Amino acid sequence: MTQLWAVLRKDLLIEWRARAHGVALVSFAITLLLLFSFAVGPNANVLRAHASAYLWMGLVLTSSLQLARSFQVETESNALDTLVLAPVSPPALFYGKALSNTLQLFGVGLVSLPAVIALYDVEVKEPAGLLLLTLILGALGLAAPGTLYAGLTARLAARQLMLPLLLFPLVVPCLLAAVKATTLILQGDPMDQIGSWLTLLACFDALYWSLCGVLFGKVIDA
Amino acid sequence: MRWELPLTALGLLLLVVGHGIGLFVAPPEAMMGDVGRILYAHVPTAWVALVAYLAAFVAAVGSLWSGRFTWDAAVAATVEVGVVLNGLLLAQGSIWARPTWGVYWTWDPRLTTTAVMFVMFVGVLLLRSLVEVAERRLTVTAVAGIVAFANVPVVYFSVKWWRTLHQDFSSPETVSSPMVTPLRIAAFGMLFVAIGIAVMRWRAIYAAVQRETESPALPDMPAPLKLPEVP
Amino acid sequence: MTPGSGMITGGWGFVWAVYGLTWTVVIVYLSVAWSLSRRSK
Amino acid sequence: MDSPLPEPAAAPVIEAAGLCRRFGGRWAFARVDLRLMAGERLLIVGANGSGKTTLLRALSTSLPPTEGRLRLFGMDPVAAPEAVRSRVALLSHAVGLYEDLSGAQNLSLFARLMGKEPGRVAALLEQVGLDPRRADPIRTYSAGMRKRLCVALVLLKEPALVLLDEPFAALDPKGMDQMGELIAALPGAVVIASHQVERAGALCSRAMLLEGGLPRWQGPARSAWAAWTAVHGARE
Repeated sequence: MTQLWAVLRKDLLIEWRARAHGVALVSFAITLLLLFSFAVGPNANVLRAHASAYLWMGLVLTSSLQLARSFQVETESNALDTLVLAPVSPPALFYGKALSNTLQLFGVGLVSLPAVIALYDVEVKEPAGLLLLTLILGALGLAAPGTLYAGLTARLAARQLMLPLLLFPLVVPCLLAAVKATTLILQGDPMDQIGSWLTLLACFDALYWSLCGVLFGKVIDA
Repeated sequence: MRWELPLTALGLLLLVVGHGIGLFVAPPEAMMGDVGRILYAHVPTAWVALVAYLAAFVAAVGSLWSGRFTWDAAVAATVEVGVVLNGLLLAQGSIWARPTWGVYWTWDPRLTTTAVMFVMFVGVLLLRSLVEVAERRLTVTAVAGIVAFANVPVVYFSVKWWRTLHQDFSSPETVSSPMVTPLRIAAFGMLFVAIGIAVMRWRAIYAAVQRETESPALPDMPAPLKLPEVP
Repeated sequence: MTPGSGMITGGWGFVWAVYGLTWTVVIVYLSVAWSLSRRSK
Repeated sequence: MDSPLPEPAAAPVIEAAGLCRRFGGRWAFARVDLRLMAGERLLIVGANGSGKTTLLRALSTSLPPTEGRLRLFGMDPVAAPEAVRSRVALLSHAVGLYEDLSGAQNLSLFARLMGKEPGRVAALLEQVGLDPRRADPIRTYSAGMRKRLCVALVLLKEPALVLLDEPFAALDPKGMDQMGELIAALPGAVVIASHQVERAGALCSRAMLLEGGLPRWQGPARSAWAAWTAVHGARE
């Protein structure tokens, strides 16, 4: 376990010392939100109706950049071999990195929220806490398969392309549930369905956090 | 002996018989009329595509477990067959949707899952083609195959849930008896053909992997060095 | 799916399209697979 | 019950039989038989591309051998990777540390990862002469300083087997002397791959000459130079 926290701490420390990259990611996400509104046009009703879709599409697209970078740090400096030889147990490396990616994705989501509320003139009908919970569950849903595939494509030449191509179909359920839950939170939830969508999201997270953890060991050894 | 040849021939025969009955003998469907006859081509493709992906999943687990290239070639062959059938399935589905629901694409849970499945397994094949080192390619293909397959039920149920909040489509769940016989014949036909193709592909892929990984003869030991006696 | 007189008459064009497509894919893929497996003897 | 079983003869640190590694159709090294006991020090010499680095990476378990049998401390590295790797340290060409983190941060990170006392980091940095630059990201370190940081990492791990790939490369003469002292002070078994035949030879008891990936000669370290000249001809 201590190895897991050490990996997490290291990742966050590197992100802090190379903050410029984090800022770039956030501005990328905000730019996407702007692009969506230009693409859709200034009609406030339409924008408000699909605000959660824009938020989550922004997050998914940003996640592929963030995840690609999460292993670049290791492969660029050959630190991966040093970690494997330390030895760091593969699950510790995976969950440490996945948690770090989750926190960073959650951070990007959190910063995008005010932009979404402002740009799309949205107000939060259900308690805001639910929104944060959805963001966390969604970030978890992106981070687990994302970290596995980042490890898988780390040494590939075409990883910038392959990571999103492999990841996006995988996160369809996570995207569906997150957008649904967020819409209900923003526009009100008369039939009280948020609970079921968040459960689906949680199940998706549980499946991938366990499956990807098991498979990651093989990916690292190869 | 290449046992897949007779099997494929049998498959083709069954396919001809199944389709023949389905097209000319079986009654038209109550609602869709003759358009319903697409069933005998569409449903077998769907079943066999899923069987191919299931076989790929089993092969991927075997491949990761044993690390042997026979399994790796099996994963590649079955995924490839699955992807081809999956692509065919999508084309059939949209052609069928046109007269039935008046659109080329509907968010019917099965059709949507098929589309997501198609993109995922195409991703597996693409990933495989990008990795040069045979051992790493084995791992990468197997892991991507396992995750892709595990995602299929998840996508299906979440899309089903995502759709049923709107309205449920009439989907040919129950097939009445006079239609079952041609459907079953065609299904076995497609299955045998698919197995035959998969085995042929396996032979070609395994041969290629073997050529790539055949280990050259070990260089023989050089003559031991005799050193002048050091005083 | 129940038998009976179909409401949508015709539609054979779509049927032939699907069967034609299915058989083309099966035959082409089969022959490609066959030739590749023979060449790799 | 007669006397308890005799303490099993300390298993050899390295036991390799017919070890080979291939990349596609080319043998990086082949037919390597080696037996290294605790406390013994082996020098591996050979021209560039003779397979020294690959062999070292295989012995460190970071590269699985294609064929042959390898046991470290009597254990199979494939079956018990973590038990074996916790006692082995590899100093390779690649620094393998985080460029954005400082020397101190890198060492304390690996101290935590390896379950070692982070408190020792300061003393180690001083021992390798990096204390003044301890807080700067290693991106700003020179090649020599990076090598010393790697040595500090090896010392931090207190491994039973140390594999050094060209330890003297990129060091000034003073740095080489310091490196020599550090290596001499290493407690466990040591394997050095180096072109500095005399300097490294003086630190080792045994030597092996690799040529084209094949072990051409094994013998006492003092004859390493003679073996080299026998194969590659003396320098004019």
